[in-house]
Amino acid sequence: MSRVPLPYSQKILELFRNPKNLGKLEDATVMAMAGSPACGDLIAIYLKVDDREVVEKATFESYGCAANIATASVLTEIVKGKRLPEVWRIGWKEVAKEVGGLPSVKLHCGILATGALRRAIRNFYRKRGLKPDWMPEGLTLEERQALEEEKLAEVLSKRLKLE
Amino acid sequence: MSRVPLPYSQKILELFRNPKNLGKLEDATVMAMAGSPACGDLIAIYLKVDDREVVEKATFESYGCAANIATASVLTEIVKGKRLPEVWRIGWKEVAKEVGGLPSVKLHCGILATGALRRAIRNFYRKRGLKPDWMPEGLTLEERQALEEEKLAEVLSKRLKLE
Amino acid sequence: MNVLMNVRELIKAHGDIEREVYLDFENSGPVLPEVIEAMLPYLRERGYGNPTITHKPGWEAYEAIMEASEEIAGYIKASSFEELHFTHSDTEANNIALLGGFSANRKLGRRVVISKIEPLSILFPAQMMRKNGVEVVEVPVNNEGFVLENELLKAVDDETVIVSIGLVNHEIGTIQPIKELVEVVKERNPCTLFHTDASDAYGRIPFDVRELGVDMATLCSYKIQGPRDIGALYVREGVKIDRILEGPLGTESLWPGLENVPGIVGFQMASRLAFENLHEKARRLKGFRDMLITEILEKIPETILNGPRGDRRAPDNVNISFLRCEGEALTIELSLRGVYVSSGSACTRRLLQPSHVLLAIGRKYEEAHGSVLMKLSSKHGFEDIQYVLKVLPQAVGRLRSISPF
Amino acid sequence: MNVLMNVRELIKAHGDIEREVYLDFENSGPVLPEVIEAMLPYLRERGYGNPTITHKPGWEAYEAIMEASEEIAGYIKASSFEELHFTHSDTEANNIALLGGFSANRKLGRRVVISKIEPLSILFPAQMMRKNGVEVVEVPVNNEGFVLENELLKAVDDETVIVSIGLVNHEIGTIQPIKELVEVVKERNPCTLFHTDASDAYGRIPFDVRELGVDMATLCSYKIQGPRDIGALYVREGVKIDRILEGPLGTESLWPGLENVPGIVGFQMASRLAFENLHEKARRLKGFRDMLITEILEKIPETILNGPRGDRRAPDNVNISFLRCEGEALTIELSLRGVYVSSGSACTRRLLQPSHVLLAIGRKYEEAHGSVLMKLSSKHGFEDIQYVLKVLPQAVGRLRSISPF
Ligand SMILES: Cc1ncc(COP(=O)(O)O)c(C=O)c1O
Ligand SMILES: Cc1ncc(COP(=O)(O)O)c(C=O)c1O
Repeated sequence: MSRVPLPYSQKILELFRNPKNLGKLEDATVMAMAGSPACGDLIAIYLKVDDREVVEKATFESYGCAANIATASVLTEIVKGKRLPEVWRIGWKEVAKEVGGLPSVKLHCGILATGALRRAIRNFYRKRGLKPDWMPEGLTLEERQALEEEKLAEVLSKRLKLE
Repeated sequence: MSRVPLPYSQKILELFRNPKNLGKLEDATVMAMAGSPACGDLIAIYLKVDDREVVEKATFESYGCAANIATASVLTEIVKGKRLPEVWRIGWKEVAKEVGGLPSVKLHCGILATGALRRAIRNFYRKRGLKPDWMPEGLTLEERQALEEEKLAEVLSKRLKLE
Repeated sequence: MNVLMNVRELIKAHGDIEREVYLDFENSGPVLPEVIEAMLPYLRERGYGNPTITHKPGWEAYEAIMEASEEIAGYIKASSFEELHFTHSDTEANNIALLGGFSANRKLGRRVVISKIEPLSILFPAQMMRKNGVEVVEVPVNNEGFVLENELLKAVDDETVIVSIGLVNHEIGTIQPIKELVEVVKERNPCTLFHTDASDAYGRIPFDVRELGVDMATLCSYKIQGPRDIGALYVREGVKIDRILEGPLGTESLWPGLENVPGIVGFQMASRLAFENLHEKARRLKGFRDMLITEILEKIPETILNGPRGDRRAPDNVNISFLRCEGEALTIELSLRGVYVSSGSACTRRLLQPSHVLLAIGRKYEEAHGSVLMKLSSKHGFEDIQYVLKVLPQAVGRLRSISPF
Repeated sequence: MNVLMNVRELIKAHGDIEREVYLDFENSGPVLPEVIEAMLPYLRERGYGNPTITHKPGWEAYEAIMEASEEIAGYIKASSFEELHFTHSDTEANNIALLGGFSANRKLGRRVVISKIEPLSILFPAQMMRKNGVEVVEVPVNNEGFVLENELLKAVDDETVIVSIGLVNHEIGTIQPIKELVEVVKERNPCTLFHTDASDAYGRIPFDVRELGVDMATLCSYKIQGPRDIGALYVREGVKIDRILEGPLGTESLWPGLENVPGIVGFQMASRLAFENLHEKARRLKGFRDMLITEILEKIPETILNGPRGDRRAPDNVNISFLRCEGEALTIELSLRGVYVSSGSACTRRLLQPSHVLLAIGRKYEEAHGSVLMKLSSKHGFEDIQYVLKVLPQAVGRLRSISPF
């Protein structure tokens, strides 16, 4: 008997209207996307990382709902000045808390932003041919969630075409 | 898909408020009842019949709903001055028409009054040991209906006691 | 249309009436002015959106629904607003409790137990279930309408999915000791769900769903002079219920479709008014109730009170059988004098049988046919009661003077 | 309650808005002042009785219901008021038509045929029936939403009990040639019942149930700015339908319980207003509709019209996909500017999938996610349209500027 939508918090609306760190980052060290237009949610995360693996700057672009935009905005704030191993440990729960709670049907938006961030970090190390020992081999919950969503949209799209 | 109650006609309400020929007829030649308290409808018809078998006067008493009272009132009006063979022929349809139509759930009330009337006529001839050829042996629709209603109430009452 | 002409003439025939006293709150009633005031903004300009849509008029609707849930949940001491589900009516809430409750929990068994004096919105769905193979047991009551506990105990078995017994009987006002009955049932079978139709209790006597221990409870708006077409079903957290209809889901998950926000807001206000000084109003109602009962039984011969007396009777309920008086005729006779009541007669009910409640407490058919139900509102005053007491003997007297027995 | 605080903040965040233009008549809307006026006496002092009880307030209720039945039956050219049955909503009417219609006629077979673009109040009950063993066939439509007649012909077999196809599609405004479709169906199987959800047609385009040849038709009140929680099901004389719920019967036999008299009276008045100068109002609406469509498609790049153009489209319906714009974000963006619309995006619908209607006419997922539905009312003026055209490019522009693609 799930009640349908818990409405957005004030903070989500505020960040939806005035997101921070918006736009492409021209001098980004690395970027990653999660979601797809077919999902209705697509997020791009850009990171500028310095030599000591500290995030100097993070920005994002989003095609998605207010929750998607707000969580991305919060995430790009949180990571600034942090070292990548620390950034990696930011989970979707923390992000959700930071925006004042997410309606349950919107949790996946919070997860998507975190998924994109982790992908960016993986890209960073992969480009450098590194495999830090604190980074798990297998995909984390957040990355799997992003992947599942992308796959679902693909499957649904294909099924549509077949009919 | 039966629609429930058609409301009473103006005429029924008028006759319910001011019924004609109400009360016991002290010098009645014959009387009869139909229905029962258990049915929620009981009607008594009194007839004063002269030597030529003409109804000089008819009155009624009723324990029942407005339709019951109104049809009895109309019936006692119609029969006045008519000879019994003619009175016998008055069917429930005629009575129903005379009161401006009866809601379908109330048809049995019109039938009950006519049933009581026919019973009174039968009583009249039975008392005199007569069997007029125009009078059917078997019970007419109206009389059967009255009987059925009485039986039903009896059966239901008994069932109630058994439980 | 013939029907329309008839009904217009019937209304006209009432002419100018000295006083009007409406006593049929069992079957509906006017909406209180404060309730209409509360509803108007939501009809006109506020919260007119669909609460599931993300725009201002939708959020306003959402706000209104949540506020009402929270307030109403509070009056019955529910643990959370999430336990309260609005429905279109008490009839619908009762149907959902039985049909949806059974369907979601059918693996618990195949039996449903109700009392013999439940309203038709319980009795008829139960009979429909019986046709579909569910075992339905109707537990008898004593001559005051109290459920026989030993019979209840016999009726509940390992296969009993739901028991439904009303908190206050709608016709004879019996206040059932639900807490005890719940204990009897749960001791016999802890899995059995207990539903109570609290339509006639809500806003008239205080109750606490957690203290009673019920799993589901039906609430009604129109019986406390709120708008029609709104009711609620309390469902204890964790209890599963299936929907009966399907369609787009709103914020309410038991019933698909657009929420009736003005109705919900009206229900909320009617509840607030009902629970204001509840005890004081109940005391006053009981005074009028007992005045009516005592005077009628004293002044009009051949009368019988139906249902219990005193604190075990709902404060607003007067139900008396007038022998040698057919109930429908009496309602009309009284209507023409401005007093509006209903009756358990077969004729008013448009069923072939008189009130099953009165038969269940041992009334004979002729006693049931002559019954009159009056439900008081806290808006009634001393003059209203006096007027009823003046008019009733006239009406009864007229009809008895016509009767052949 | 956290939820309540959130929603209050959301409402407050709107601040003072230059102008408010409500365009979400698909999902609800404010009740017209004349309708509220008509309802008020029935809330306050008239017809507050139960129409099945024999007293004045009951007879007044009865009169009101009969008058409304007669008037509304007239607007759709039903043969008699007895063919019109009030329900609590269009959702309920659709459920009764499918579930109750199937159950009463199950000896005719085991198949139900609907189109791929029916509303959820048809689609979901049909899916529920499928789970219960009924064969449900969904007939495809072309890229304007017109049902493919050859596919319909293939779908209907000797075992088909009901076909349900909407007269005007709720999302993309396609006016289905129902008369032709009825002929196709009845020629194939004369016993098959044809139901049409006319919720989006009633009061917007004229239709005649006898000319269409349908057996059942759903009407809706809130979509013509009447009260919520009232709808109607037209059922041609002779067609049998089972009730889904049980309880005390009122004057209406499809649904038990107390009739919502104020709601019925409001629905009657809303219908009267809608049918007054229907043609003239439709012409004006089409003007605004086409102005919106033309200007949006011209001025905003990467936009697609959903549904047909011209006379085959409902006069009040504008549905456009904005690529690179997610629909829920757009409804909020527009709400903050005082323009209230809905979207077929998965996010607004709170389902995992975007609008099944848009997918059925061949829109890609990303096109469906970016769709916006606007439904005009005859109360809208030129300034409203201009305001929408001013605000929409700003909102779309802002969101596109955020998008990564
Ligand atoms: C006196 C009385 N009691 C009860 C009812 C209805 O009872 P139930 O709730 O069992 O339908 C009516 C309805 O007509 C009535 O008039
Ligand atoms: C744009 C749009 N279309 C349609 C619907 C509902 O469609 P249905 O009638 O299929 O439930 C909604 C509801 O949220 C909507 O926002």
